[in-house]
Amino acid sequence: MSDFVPHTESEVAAMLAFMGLSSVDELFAAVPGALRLAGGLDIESGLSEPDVLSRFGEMAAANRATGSDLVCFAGAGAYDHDIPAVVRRLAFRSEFVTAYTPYQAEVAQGVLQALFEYQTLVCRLSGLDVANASLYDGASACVEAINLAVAATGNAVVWVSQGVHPHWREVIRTFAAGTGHDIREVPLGPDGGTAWPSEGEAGCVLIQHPNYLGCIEDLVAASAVARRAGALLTVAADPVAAGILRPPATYGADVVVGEGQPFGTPLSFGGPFLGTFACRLEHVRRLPGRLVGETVDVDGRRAYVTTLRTREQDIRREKASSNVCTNQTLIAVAYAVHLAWVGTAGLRELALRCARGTRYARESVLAIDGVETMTSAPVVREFAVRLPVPTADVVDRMAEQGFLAGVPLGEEYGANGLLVAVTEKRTRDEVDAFAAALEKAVG
Amino acid sequence: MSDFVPHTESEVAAMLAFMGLSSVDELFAAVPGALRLAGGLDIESGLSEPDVLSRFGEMAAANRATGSDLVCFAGAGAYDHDIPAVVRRLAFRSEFVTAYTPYQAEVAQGVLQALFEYQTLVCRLSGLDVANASLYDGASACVEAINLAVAATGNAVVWVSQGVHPHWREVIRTFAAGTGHDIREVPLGPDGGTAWPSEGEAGCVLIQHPNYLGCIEDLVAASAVARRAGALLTVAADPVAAGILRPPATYGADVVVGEGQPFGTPLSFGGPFLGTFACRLEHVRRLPGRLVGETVDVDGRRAYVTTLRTREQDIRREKASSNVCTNQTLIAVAYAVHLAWVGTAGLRELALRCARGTRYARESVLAIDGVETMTSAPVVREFAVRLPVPTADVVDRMAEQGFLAGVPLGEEYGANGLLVAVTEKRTRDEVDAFAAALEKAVG
Amino acid sequence: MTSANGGQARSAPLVGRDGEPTIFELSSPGRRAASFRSTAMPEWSAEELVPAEYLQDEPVAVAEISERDLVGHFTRLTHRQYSVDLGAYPLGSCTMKYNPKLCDDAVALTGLTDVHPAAPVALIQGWLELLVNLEEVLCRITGMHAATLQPPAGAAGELTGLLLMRAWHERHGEGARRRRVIIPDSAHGTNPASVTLGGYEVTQVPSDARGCVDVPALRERLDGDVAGIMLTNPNTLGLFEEDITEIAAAVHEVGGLLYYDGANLNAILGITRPGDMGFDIVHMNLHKTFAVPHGGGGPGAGPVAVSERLAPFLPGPRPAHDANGGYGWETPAESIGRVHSWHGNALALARAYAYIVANGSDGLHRVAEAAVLNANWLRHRLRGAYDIPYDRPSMHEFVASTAGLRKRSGLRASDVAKRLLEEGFHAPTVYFPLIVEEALMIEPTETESPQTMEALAEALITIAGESGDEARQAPRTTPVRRVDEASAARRLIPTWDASPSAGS
Amino acid sequence: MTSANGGQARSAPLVGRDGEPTIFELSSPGRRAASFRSTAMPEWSAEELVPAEYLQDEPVAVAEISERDLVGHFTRLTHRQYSVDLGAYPLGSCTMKYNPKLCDDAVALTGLTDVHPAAPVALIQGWLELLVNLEEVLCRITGMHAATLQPPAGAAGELTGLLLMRAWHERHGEGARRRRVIIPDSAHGTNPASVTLGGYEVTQVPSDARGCVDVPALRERLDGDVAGIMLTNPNTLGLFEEDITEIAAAVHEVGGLLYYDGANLNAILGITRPGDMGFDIVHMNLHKTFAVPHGGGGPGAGPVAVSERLAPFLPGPRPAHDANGGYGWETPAESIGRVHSWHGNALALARAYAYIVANGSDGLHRVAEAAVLNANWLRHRLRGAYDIPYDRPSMHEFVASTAGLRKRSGLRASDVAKRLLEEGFHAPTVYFPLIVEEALMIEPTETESPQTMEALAEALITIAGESGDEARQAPRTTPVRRVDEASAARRLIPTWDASPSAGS
Ligand SMILES: Cc1ncc(COP(=O)(O)O)c(C=O)c1O
Ligand SMILES: Cc1ncc(COP(=O)(O)O)c(C=O)c1O
Repeated sequence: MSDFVPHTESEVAAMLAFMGLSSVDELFAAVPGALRLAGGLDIESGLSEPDVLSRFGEMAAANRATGSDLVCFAGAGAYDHDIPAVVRRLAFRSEFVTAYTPYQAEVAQGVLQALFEYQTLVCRLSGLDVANASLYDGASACVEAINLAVAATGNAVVWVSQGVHPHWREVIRTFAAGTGHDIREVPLGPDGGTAWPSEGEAGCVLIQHPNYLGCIEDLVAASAVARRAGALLTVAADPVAAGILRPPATYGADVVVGEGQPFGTPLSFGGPFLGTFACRLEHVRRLPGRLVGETVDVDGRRAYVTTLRTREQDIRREKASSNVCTNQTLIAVAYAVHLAWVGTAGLRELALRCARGTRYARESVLAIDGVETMTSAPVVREFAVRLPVPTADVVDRMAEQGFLAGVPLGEEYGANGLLVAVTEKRTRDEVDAFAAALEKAVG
Repeated sequence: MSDFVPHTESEVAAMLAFMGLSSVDELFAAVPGALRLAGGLDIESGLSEPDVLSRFGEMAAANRATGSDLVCFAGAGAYDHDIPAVVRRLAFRSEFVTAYTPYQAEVAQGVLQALFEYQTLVCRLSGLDVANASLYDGASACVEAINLAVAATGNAVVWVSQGVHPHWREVIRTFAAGTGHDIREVPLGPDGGTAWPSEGEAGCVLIQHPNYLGCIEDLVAASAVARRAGALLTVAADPVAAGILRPPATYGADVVVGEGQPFGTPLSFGGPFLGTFACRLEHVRRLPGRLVGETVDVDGRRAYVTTLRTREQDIRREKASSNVCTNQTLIAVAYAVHLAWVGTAGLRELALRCARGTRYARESVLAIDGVETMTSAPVVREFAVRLPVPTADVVDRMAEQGFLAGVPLGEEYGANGLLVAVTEKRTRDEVDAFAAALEKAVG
Repeated sequence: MTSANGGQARSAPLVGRDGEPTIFELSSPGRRAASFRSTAMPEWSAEELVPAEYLQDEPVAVAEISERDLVGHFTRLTHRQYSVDLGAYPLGSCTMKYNPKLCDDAVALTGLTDVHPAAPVALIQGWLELLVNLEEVLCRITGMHAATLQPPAGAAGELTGLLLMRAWHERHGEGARRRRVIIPDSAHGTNPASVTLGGYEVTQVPSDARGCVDVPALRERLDGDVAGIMLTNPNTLGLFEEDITEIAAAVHEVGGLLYYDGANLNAILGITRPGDMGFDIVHMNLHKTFAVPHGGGGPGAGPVAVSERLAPFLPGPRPAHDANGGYGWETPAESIGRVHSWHGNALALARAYAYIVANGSDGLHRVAEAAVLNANWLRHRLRGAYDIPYDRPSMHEFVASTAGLRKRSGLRASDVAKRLLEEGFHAPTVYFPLIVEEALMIEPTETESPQTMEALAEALITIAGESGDEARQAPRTTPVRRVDEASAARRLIPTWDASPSAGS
Repeated sequence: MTSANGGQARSAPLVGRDGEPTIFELSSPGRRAASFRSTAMPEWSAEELVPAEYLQDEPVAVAEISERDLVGHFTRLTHRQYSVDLGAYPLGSCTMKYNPKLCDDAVALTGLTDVHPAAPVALIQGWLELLVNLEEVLCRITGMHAATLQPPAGAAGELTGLLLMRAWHERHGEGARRRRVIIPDSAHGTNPASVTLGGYEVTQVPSDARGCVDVPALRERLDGDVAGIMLTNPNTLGLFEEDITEIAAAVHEVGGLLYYDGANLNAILGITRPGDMGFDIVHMNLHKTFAVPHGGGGPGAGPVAVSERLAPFLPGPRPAHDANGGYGWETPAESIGRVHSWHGNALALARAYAYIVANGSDGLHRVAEAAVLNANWLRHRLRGAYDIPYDRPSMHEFVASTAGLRKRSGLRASDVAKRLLEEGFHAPTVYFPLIVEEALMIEPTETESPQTMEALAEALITIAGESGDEARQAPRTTPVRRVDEASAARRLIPTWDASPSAGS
């Protein structure tokens, strides 16, 4: 078995002797005999390193990973982007990986500065003033945004666009059972954009942009709706689309959240991902999670430290702005490394490349007999089509042809819907082959 | 294309202006026009990172790597041992990877101490006093050992056992063309051990232990031969076998070299590997390559530095003990990490596990009709057998069955010889399947 | 602004004490690192792809930095960061044990990393098997019936557990009546915060003189409006709640449920199980007990295991065996719904599974013994030098205090923390639990050797013996010295672009 | 001996200035990290496997250390090590450019790393293709006809080249007659050392006032017993040998061959080619020009390219196209034989190929231009502060000198080197080439930005302006201060087990 306990028998004996004890067992005297586990844990005994690795190798082999023999056209909140080598080499250096939350700033400037740069990047993409040091994922970022908006407005009514990822909406409903927020879903219109109610009041208006069906939303309208309803406008925005679209803040968004996976994180079977969260400065005291700020040390040197900690649960306890403690720091660092590598011109190019591939693929797919579009609003990395046959079967058939064809849409969007994502990774040849295979699969 | 040059056009212009120049081309004025390359290099233009990686992915896919679908029984100087995860994670940290030779000791204590520990380990395995900071590979270590021995004895006659790896012997002959050393090969006896000449004088006696055919050599005899011939005894010893065999120095070896690949380095298509080199202290001034020594800094703190540099080419020029400058430091660090992880008890266990698998496999293989042993001397990780049919064909057929069956022996060892290696990585099931497949392949 | 240079290493403590410029300061207009795959796609312009009104007027400024400078920058930052791989990290309640490197390799396989979370079940059998196996071993370790792996951290696990509690009571028509959740005054801050988000009121129960739940006081607070109690056992003082069986009975009597905060299971692995103590709901921090590295603050994983009666309420979909020997997804009958975008922090879950498989029943038992041995040995060793408010056999950690030293030499817990950094150790957790003044919460973990324990003890004893001036000056050897937290809050600078504003 | 502790980080400059114990001091009897694969093999004892007389009496002491302490130890050592990834490394003649991380990934593929060097050709087509392609691009870059990839480093390449020279002359019945090889006084130390090992005598030719080969002096030395000449162009002063064509003609006239030390090709990529200059043999350091990282001293790769007439003598076997569109091995008719155990430093060769493919013709040309631009800009910038013995347009590097400063303030080249470390830069190469007194050989490389160049210039100018005392004290900020090289040689301690002995 692998053994990570350094103590040799004689060392254990010496330590016990120092305490006047004769067996380790005596240390557990406080555990009532009735509660002592007889015969130890009922699990396998330990394996050597190579044995563990071969077992994991077998499980990995039982999956079909995306790649040249399973070309990925699936997205729906988990995208197959190229990740530069620098991300692994830098973000996963052991100092970042094996550090705890930066409680002792003097020896944590590495993580603190990386987070400070991450916060700055998240703010620049959203156009807002302040961002936290990360949340769990897109869904949890939406939940925290709702909590902030309701607290800020004092109105528990939450309008959630049906264009928000179905899983995120489900998570929102799950946690609303605790907060008692009144979650009301707002349907999409025929073009694929949200069709807002013409009246009523709310504390929060939540919209995804581009939305789940890939459509660019009309944020001018959403913003007007939010103002009229007295709600904070919360936009779940995609960081890649930020390369060509106007920043949400320019439309008056109060809170901008997002799923940060496209930068720095592989598909990873869905986690760990990254919840990005930014808001206007006026809401900073309600900001969930950690915040890193710039300051100075006693010698006046520039330094970084977690700040406004009185919001947090370890100090504020039941009155905390949120219960988040451990977040996704390492994923945030990977996001910062990847985004900085992409750079200003690169981000625009990346977004453009996604949009080009998406348009090319959409036209190729819609040219197939019986395949119909589901939306008319502009798309940039993903699009929804309705197939003439059940989607799940098509996806299975396409897998045999070497394609992860996309993500089947739920019934709420009507029958046989398929969501297809095209990142900068997809070549023209791959898209042509994909369209050809799809034509067979639906025929 | 990938671009690692940071200079923007305006920055280039500013730098040129500072020099009073208007074009970069002017900087190359010293290159005669007739020598200027018209039209630039006749190679492809640059590729992006993902394009480079997919091209390498294709080349990698055109190889058949060892693993579960090509179980490796090939050795012959390149062995398939398990390498613990710590090796990559530690030895390949970028501070080790991207440092130069430690010319400025004050900022190179990391590499220097790692090498000092490596030297200590090499000395412990050989039983000798001093080891250098690495040489290129097993072959170059033999060449340098011969050069040292000839210089020390003043006798250019070199007796090289036929049990020394054929490639190493070839390299020895190649370089002897320059040094003029008189290389004489000594044949193996029927048992697989070296049959030394009963008389004559020599400057160097070189033997591999265990030898190319896997046999433990009689170092008592070899040592007597060397003494009688007035030669230095040079042993090319295997670091894994050192876990159970007596250290060569206990037999009176003056120089112990070796191929260090088994610790820390994957098969790597043969390189970079590691030449280990140790000798008696009396020969230290003839030691080839770099040597790290312990010393103190001006404050009396323990520190490490490359020492006895006057042996080296950058100072001694044509009178240097060797021309080696760049060595295999990083591979030496990997060796130290792996060996330290294996540890004292582990090294013995590792050697035992290899010997057990080797015996089990040898018995299974010799049970096959028509397969005969080639040696009778004891073996610990490798053994030679004679097949009833041409070896190359058998190896090809075995590859189809998912085995890298071994390394065909050259004609000098007679027809149809196959060298089979069994490391601690091989399971009983694998060996059973191997023997079954071999039975078919030779039948 | 002329840009800073990215090739000077003076911010690396190896050679200097300067600050490190930000990637924004290192940017130079027009410089770039990125290169993109050649795809042969038509090169439509932005205008051809997206209606003008949606297009940005100017590119978002991100950074303009060469790959070389990017690498230099982040490499230097790592030299300004303490970590387990550099030295001991006796941070109480955080279980900063060594994270075996084999787990890094186990989860680096593309067969795990490059799998889409929405892929059809036929393509993800390996992942489903892994998650089903992990759920099972976690249940065996905790003595529970079923678990959800979705919660991405401990706090998320707590809230999930409280929503399970709520679902249970609602299912039994008591949703409105059960308003309170009881929490000891020694509880971790996430507990009360989660209770609030779960829609409950916090009722605090004091600890008794021995540092355990004051059972009589608890009984007074027990009533029909109590939804349940959240306990940590061993509690945050590192003490085992000896009366746990009695407590469980009392809570169950009034129809409440018992929630076990299992963030730190290190001390009880193979020794005792929450299920056997009578708990209904247990969350675990795989990023503590099960060696998922902390990543500077995350990601972690906070699975929640429950007793049989609560299983029908678990979040879904859950990985499960299917009819024909394979694996599939299954959503419990009365599921409270998803608590994560996908299936939880999958790669973190896989890491923990690798750790559990590598250690096995024998190894995990050794972990518990050595963790408890180190903690108790150090507690003994520090006697006399520090106050030990509850000086009796502790589990994986114990709490010391500088209350006495503060009176004598003015030495505060925070001073000890800063001074200890100079000695090459990370600081313990300070000022927690709140019921101990000037608390130093020390958790050595099992992976630190007796020699390291001795060195840590000597360092702490030396510090206690000093006048206190060194400590107040400390740290003097770090890249920056004590940072001004007050001004960070007063003059808030949350981004590199921000002009200072009144944070508070 | 009671063992040292492995969990205290005081040797990491982040927190302290202590030394780091060795793995031997960190060992504790009976402690271990290793675990081995379960194989179900019969558990024969050593005695059953090997005759007693061969068995060791006691296990070889290696180390007895936990994985946690092993990780702590080597991680702390990396914090005590300067590297390109931390900062600029203007070490002349070493071309310490940034090593792109994509090359790490390219050669980490198991399809490259887990391939046995003796596997049948059918199983290694990918490797053979890679090597054939690399040989071809290297020939195109140098203007040569064929190459061997076997030499594992530059010096090995030199010796290989000299043996090719010898084979050539012997083939033409002049083996005995050709005894001398001419080398400039500015040559790198490996050149003369290799000449000796090649069985030749060194004849040194002086440099002229312009820093180039003194052509008249060369002519005097040319004769029928000259086997050839070894030149570096640009030479080690960073100057291009403008008379190279004339030199080539003169050497060829007497039947000698021209050897090109191409360790540093950075300046001529896409600008000019040794083949066009008339060279017969060229070695390259892929670990310089082609970004194979130096690994703290190696491994590298030193391929040797030759003109058509020398191709038949190249080491074998060589990777080659086979008859039916695939690849195989081929041994040249009059091969001098192998110079490596296998096929050279394969993974280093693959790295270099990845670098070349990523840059391409356009990128490599940009490399040369920026490398030369940085060097010349810095030379201009340092004028006045330092002597520039040969102050004319240089190639990728140039040589400055503190000869004048030494007279004024006693500042030596080595003092500048140590003082520069404090400024966050690695030192230039000092005291080489030997023909310049107090030489500072500076090679900025193309991957350092103009901002870094400016910072480096300012640091060097500041140092030149100082009294010299700071420099003599320097370095003061590093983990250890100036080390005593003299005593290291006088009291030799080559291993941790050694008791000091008289080294010299
Ligand atoms: C006792 C206890 N409970 C709960 C938590 C919260 O866990 P997390 O930080 O993963 O949300 C922690 C860790 O911070 C803890 O120590
Ligand atoms: C000009 C020159 N020639 C030859 C060499 C020797 O190369 P290597 O160190 O790879 O043996 C070097 C590098 O040290 C060099 O700079």
